Amino acid sequence: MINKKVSGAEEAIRDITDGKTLMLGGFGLCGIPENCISALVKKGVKDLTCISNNAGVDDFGIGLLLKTRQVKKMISSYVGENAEFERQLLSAELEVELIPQGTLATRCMAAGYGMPAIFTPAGVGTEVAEGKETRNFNGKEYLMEYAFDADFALVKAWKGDTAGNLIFRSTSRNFNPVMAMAGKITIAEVEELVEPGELDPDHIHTPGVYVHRIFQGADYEKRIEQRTTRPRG
Amino acid sequence: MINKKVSGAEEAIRDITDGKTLMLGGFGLCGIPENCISALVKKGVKDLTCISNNAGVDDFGIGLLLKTRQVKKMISSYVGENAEFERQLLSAELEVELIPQGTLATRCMAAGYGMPAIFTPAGVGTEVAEGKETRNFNGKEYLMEYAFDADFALVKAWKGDTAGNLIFRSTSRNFNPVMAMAGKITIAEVEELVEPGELDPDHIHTPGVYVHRIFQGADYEKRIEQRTTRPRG
Amino acid sequence: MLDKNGIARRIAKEIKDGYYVNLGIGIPTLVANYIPEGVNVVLQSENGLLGMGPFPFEGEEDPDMINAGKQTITTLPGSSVFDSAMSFGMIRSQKIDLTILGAMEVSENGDIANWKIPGKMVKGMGGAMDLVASAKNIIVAMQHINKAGESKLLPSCTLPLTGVNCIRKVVTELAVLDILPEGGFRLIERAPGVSVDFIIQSTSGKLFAEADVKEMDLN
Amino acid sequence: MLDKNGIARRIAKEIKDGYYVNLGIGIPTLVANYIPEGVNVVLQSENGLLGMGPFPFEGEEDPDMINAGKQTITTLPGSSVFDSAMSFGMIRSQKIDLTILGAMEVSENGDIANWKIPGKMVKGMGGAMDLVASAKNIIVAMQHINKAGESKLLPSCTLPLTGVNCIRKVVTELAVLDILPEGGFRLIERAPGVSVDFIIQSTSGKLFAEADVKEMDLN
Repeated sequence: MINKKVSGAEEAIRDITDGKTLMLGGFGLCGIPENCISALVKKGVKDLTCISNNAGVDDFGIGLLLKTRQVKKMISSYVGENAEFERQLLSAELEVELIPQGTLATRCMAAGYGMPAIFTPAGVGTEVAEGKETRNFNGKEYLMEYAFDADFALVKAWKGDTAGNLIFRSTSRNFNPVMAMAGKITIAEVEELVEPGELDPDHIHTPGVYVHRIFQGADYEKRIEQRTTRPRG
Repeated sequence: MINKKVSGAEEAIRDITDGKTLMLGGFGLCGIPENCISALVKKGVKDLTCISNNAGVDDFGIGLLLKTRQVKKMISSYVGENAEFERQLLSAELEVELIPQGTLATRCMAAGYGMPAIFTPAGVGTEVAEGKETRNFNGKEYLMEYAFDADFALVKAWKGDTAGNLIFRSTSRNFNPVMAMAGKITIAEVEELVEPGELDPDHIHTPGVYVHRIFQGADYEKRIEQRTTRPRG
Repeated sequence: MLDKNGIARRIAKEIKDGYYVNLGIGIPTLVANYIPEGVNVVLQSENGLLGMGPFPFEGEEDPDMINAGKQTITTLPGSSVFDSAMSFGMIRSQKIDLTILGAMEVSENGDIANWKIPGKMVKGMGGAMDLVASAKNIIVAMQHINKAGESKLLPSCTLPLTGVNCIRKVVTELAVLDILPEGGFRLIERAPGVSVDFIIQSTSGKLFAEADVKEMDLN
Repeated sequence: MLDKNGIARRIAKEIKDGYYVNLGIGIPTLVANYIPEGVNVVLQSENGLLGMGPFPFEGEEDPDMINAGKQTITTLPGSSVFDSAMSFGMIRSQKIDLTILGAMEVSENGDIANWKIPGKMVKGMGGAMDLVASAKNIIVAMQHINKAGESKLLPSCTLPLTGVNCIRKVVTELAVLDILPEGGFRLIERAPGVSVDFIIQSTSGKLFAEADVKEMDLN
C-alpha cells in the first residue's frame, strides 16, 4: 500500500497558500475538519475561496476563518446562524455565492467522477438560473451546472488507515465523501488512524486513492449546534 | 419501517411481463440475481430487453434466458464466453447494443440520481459515438449519454433487511448498487434476510428507499467463471 | 384559527402508510409528532439519513447524529446513512413520496419564495430549491397572513423565488388550499372557527371558494 | 524477441513507486508478477476493487472476490471495494496513474483497436473505451506482427476503434516505442537479439529509428 500519513494538520496544509480554493466537508458543525481549520487560522493564509455547505458559527468552524478575514469568497447553500458572516455579506466585504445544496453536492461528485457538467432541475426559474444554460429533457427543464475545480479538499472522517481509506460515522458523513473525491489534493483528518488491513474493505466509504494526506486529529470538540432532547419516560 | 419482504422470486417477479426492460446486476457470474433469473426462465416471459454488463455463460446466468430465447435485446459491455450468444448475435436473432462499461454504470447512476444525461469521454471518435451529441469542455470532447429507463432492476446482495436496506460482499457489489437505484421497481434477492435494526446504518450500501421487494434467495450456486489459484508455499 | 401545532396536525393527515417523507425546518418538523399510530413512514433528512427517530434523551445527544435542522436526533431500526450526493440523488429521482416545507410567500400559479429577503436576510436556500424542483408531492406549511394582516398567498411572489409552478397544496392557520394546475387557489377546508369570508379577505391571489366548504377534522 | 512474460517484465519497469495501476486482461495481468520489490503500487480492478493481491491458494477461492478478468483473486491489507460507477468515476477523474492494456492494432497517431473484428468476433469493449479515453498514462502491450508476419503498428487502424489519439507508449515482442504527439512511432529500445532493421520492416506505420538504439534491460 501507499503510505499517506503525515504528522499533523500543519504538515498536511503546508502548501495551502493565499488565494487557493478549498472544499471543506461537514454539515453545520457536524463532521467538519476542525484540526485543518485551526491550522489555517494559525497559518494566516488569506484570500481563500471556501466551498462548504455552511459557514460555521461566529466562533467555530469556518466562522473562525471569517472572523480573521481569511476568506475572500464563500460558496455555500445555507449561511444562517452566523452574525459575522451576515455582516460581511451585507457590507460586501465578503463575496458569497449561494447555490442549492443538492447542486453543491452533485458538483463535487461530478469532479470526483470526471464528469465536466451535470443537469439538475434545482433553481430553474429562479435567480440561481441567471446566466446558466438550460435544457429540456422529457418535458422538464434542467440547468447545466459545472463540476467544481478545487485545489484542496479538507475532510473529516471517523476512522482511516495510512493507505487513505476512510470510514465516516453517522450523519457526519454528509459532504465529506463527495468532497474527498473532488479535491486535486485531498487532506483527511480522522479521529482514529489505523494500519492497512484493520478496516473491512466492504465498510470503506472513501477508497484511499482519493486521499493524498491523512493524519489523526487532536482535541476534537465536535460542538453541537442545536441540542434537542426529549424528557425521559 | 416499511416492510418490503415478499415470499420469494416468483412473487417478486409477478408483474414482469413480455417486452419489459430489465437491469440485472452482476459482473460475469459474480453477484448475479440467480433466483430471479430462474424464476424468469420458469415463467417463460419473452421479448425482454436486458441491461447487464455481461450475458452470462451458455448454461448459467443470463445465458439461461438466451438459451430459451426470452431475450430480444441485450445492452452490455462485454459478451465473450458465451457461444450461444455469439451465434444469436451473428445470425441477427438477437439485438445487441454494446456500450462502454463505465458508460453503462454511469447511465444507471444517472437514473438513480435523477440526472437525465451525463457526459463521458468514453467512445469519442469510435462507432459508439455515432448519432450522439458531442460537446467540448476544457478542450476535451465528451459524449452526452442518457440515463437508462428500466422497468425493473434485479439485484443480488449478501445481506438485507425487510426495510430493503442492502449490504454487498466483496466484488459481488459491482453493478448491483447502481442498478438498485435505477429501476422503476427494484427487486433484491439476498443470501440472508434480517429484521430492521440488525444492519449497521453506516454499513448499508443501498438504502431501503430504492428497494421495492426483497426476499431471501435459495440454493445459491455462485459459480466461479475463471478459477485461478497459486501453489501453496 | 390554528396554531403551529394545529397546522402540523392537519398536515399529518396527508401522510399515507408506506410514505418516505422529507420534513423541512419549522412547522414541518412538528408534523412528525402527529403521524397516526399504525401509519408506517420513513423520514428522510437531506443531510444524509433515512429513518430519523425522535430527539435523544438528555445526556444521550450524539454530535455526529443530527438532522437537516442541525438538531440532535436518534434513528429508528432500519435506518441508513448516506452522503449528500446520494441524498439529493434520491430526491431528484423522486424516491421521496412527500415533501413538507415552509414558505414566506406562495403564488396562485404554484411559485414559492422562502430563502431570501433582499437587503435584509440571506440565509440561503439549503436544500429547498432541490426539493421543490424535484418532488412530485409537496405540501407547504405557512402563515396565511403576516403580522400586518397582509396575505402571503399572492397573485405572484414579490420575494426571490425558490421554485416555479411546483406547489399544489398549502396548509395555513386558516385553511387547506389546493393550487389548480391552470392557476388559482381552491379552498378545500377551513380551520375551526374561521369563516369563508375571512379566508377570501385574507387571500390576495385568485381564490375559488364555495360557500359551504367543510371545516377541518383534526382528529 | 520477447515472449509474453518478457513483455510483461519490460512493462513492469515503467511502474513507479506510489502508482495506482489498472491492468487489462492478458499480458497486462502478467505485469503484476514483475513489479520490483520495494515499489509500492496499488492495483485497481475496474469491477470495483483497489488493492488486488495474488491468486488464492487452492481451496480458498471466493466466488465473490474476482478481478475484471473474472479470475478468483485475493486482496492485500488496505484494499477497498466500491461499485462500478465509482470505479469508472475514479478512472475518468484520472486517479489511476497508469493503465496497461492489450491491443489488436495501434496507429501512428495513437489510435487503438482492441474490441471487435467485424463479422468474426464481437466480445465487446468492456472497460477499455473508458480507460483509453480517460487515462493520462497508457502503455499498450501487444504483438508487433501477426502470425502472417504483418505489422499491427499501422499508419491507421483497419479495425473498429477503441479510442482515438490516446496511446503514447507501446511495448511489443520486438521493441519499446513511443508515439509522438505530432504522429509517428519512435523506436526507444529493441528487444534482445532483434535488429533495428527487423523492427523497421515489421512496422508499417511511420517509424523514427536511430541506428544505435539501445537494447532493453530486463533486469
